[in-house]
Amino acid sequence: MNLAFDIVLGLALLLTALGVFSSKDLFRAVVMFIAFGLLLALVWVRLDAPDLALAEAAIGAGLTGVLMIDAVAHLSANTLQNDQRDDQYDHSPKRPLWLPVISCVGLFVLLLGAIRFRPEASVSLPDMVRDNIAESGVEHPITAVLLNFRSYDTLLEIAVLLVAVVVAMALKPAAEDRVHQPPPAHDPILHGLTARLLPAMLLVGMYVLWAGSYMPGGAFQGGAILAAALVFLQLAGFAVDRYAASLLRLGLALGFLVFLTVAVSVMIGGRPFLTYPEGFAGQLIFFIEAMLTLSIGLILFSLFSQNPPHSGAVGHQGANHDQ
Amino acid sequence: MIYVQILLVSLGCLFFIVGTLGLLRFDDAYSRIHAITKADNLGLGLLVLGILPSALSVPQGLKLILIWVLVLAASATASYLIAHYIKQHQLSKLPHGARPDTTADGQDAEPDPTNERGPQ
Amino acid sequence: MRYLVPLLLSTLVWWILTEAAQAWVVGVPVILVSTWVAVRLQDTDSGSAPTHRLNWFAVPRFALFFLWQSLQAGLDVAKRTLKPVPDINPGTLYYYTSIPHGTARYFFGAIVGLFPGTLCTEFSEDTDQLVLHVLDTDVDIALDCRRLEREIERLFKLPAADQQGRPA
Amino acid sequence: MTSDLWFALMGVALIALAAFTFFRQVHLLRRILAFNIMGSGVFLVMVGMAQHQRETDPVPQALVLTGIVVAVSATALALIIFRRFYSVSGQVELDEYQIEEPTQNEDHASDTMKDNINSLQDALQSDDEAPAKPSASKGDQ
Repeated sequence: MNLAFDIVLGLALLLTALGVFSSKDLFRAVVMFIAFGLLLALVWVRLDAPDLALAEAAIGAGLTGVLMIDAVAHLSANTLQNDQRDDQYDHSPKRPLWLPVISCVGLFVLLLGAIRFRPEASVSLPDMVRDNIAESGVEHPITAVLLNFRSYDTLLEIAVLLVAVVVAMALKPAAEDRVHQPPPAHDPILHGLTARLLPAMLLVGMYVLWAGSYMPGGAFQGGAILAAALVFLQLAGFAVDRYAASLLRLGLALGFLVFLTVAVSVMIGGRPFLTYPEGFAGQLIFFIEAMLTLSIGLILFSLFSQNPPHSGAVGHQGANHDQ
Repeated sequence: MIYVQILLVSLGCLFFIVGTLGLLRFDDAYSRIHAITKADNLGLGLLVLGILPSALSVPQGLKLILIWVLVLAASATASYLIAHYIKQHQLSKLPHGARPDTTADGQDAEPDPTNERGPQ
Repeated sequence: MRYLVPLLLSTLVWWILTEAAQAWVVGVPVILVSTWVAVRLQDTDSGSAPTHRLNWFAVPRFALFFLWQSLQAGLDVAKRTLKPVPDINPGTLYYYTSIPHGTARYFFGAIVGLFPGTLCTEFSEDTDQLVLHVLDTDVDIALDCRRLEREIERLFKLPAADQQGRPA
Repeated sequence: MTSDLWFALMGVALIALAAFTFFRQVHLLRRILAFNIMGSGVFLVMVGMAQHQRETDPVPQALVLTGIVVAVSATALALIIFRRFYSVSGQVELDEYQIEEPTQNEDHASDTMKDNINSLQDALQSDDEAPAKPSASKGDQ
């Protein structure tokens, strides 16, 4: 019964992906992509990975979807004024088909072979996690892996995010290019709802962060919710940009700096890099996670808001492309 | 009690299916929004009501209700935003399939006295 | 007073979310920040439109009314969908509202989409006219909207309006 | 056949399909979409294979969690670069695909690449001067 459900779910996932690939209209492809993200979140639930489901729904479907829709809107807002380019978008050049087909089939077969003839694992990672979780300072295994057993990954990840934002800022159009921006769309209903629900979003984000020590949740999911709240603020027409210059840069670096400071400062006591002193691991991890949440939220938001402005307003002009 | 719960949850799921069916069967965008918002709202309400007796504590029950209220607020606003967007860009008719009757086709026939102030 | 209601609401939401886990070390700062944000956003919000205060004692009554109406709305849509030929007769209704400009009217515009057969599509800031999309033009939707208006007036402590609406 | 294996196989299929689209499509936005789906396929394989015939494994899950966040930042960055590219060149595809007939000539290919880089550099430098066509139309609100 469960397997039957999983098979249907997997096929639906595959069909949605096919929809993304084959749809003629770009806007439709993006909508299919969002549906794909939501189905994938369901798949994570079926794979016993609620953390991934949370992150996928918030980041994979939500944030990526918003980014893509915004990009499509940008494209078609500019296309409407350059009609002569319109025919260019969906045409594939006459290139030989056999090359992609061969490489794609080859990849498929190789991957299947890799799955079929995989080596047996010599150590059992779940057992190791279970044996050591008492010392990690948190109760939720995934948080323990992220912030304690494999905290290098997380530290480097934050560094990657930071680099992404720095590049994004560097690519920002010059200031005089942006003065002629129309004021953001001000829809009273969206505005009012955002003003009233934003505190709830904050609370939920912080709750998810807090919950990460005991159950599914943590800095990544909390940060995604924070970023979503900020994106909402901007879409609803609140002038978040005003605080961008001063607050954002501080917030952006905060997570990385705090993480690095904690990692290095334990070396004074003669410990290896990135270990926590006994007894304080729980508190330190929570502190780092709180800073990471703030940092991830701000980074993801600024990756959204650093986008060059497009001439249309916030409206999703991609729908004009519908045929 | 458990049978009542099963009944409520099944009814809730049924309403979700009906909402999706409406989305597929109706052929102008506004009516589709009608179908999906109202049926899903009721469906989620019934689901929450069905799960409520199984809540372990008072805050857990309240959490379920909170989820419903938040979804309501979001779907009410989203339905308005989509409808408003369609209205502004005159996308009310979907490209394929004619409407079953054209008697009440007021959108385009009547002049709109309000000035078209959009987010443009 | 301005801080009290957001503070209480934030505390309640946090208590519900953590399921009474006594997580106040984290909770208190979070609640304070969210209260501050709520007040700040309300200040920004009341730029042009007047803000109407909610009458908290009228909330239960409105909730019951809303529950009943959403049941009706769901059943109505289900009935129309499941007919062999979808039984809809969509059209546009130009509706003159008696609710004064401000929060209450925005609330009306948003929530009318959850009531049987109505959906707000256009909102004018200057006139009292709303454009509603109705699922069935044969039903007297205007009457239902009047009822909703009266309930909202009660919810927001507005003086009862004397002006009669006239649907186009 | 367990669910985990099934989803891992779906991941394999997604990777292959996305790779095909990635090679086939020239529109950069579609390539970004395909790239994202390919990433999701990789995540599915990672978690599915680790849990196949074994218990729930937090380590690959944590890695994938990291991966999801990195993927969204990469996508965001790609989109920003795409928009920049679009606003300076007015194109949604890279130039190398607009040559009339595909040629196997090594030198020619590298020349095109150089041209591309040069034109992109020029475009980026000419930033503060006259903006290109699409961004010039920004004023016509």
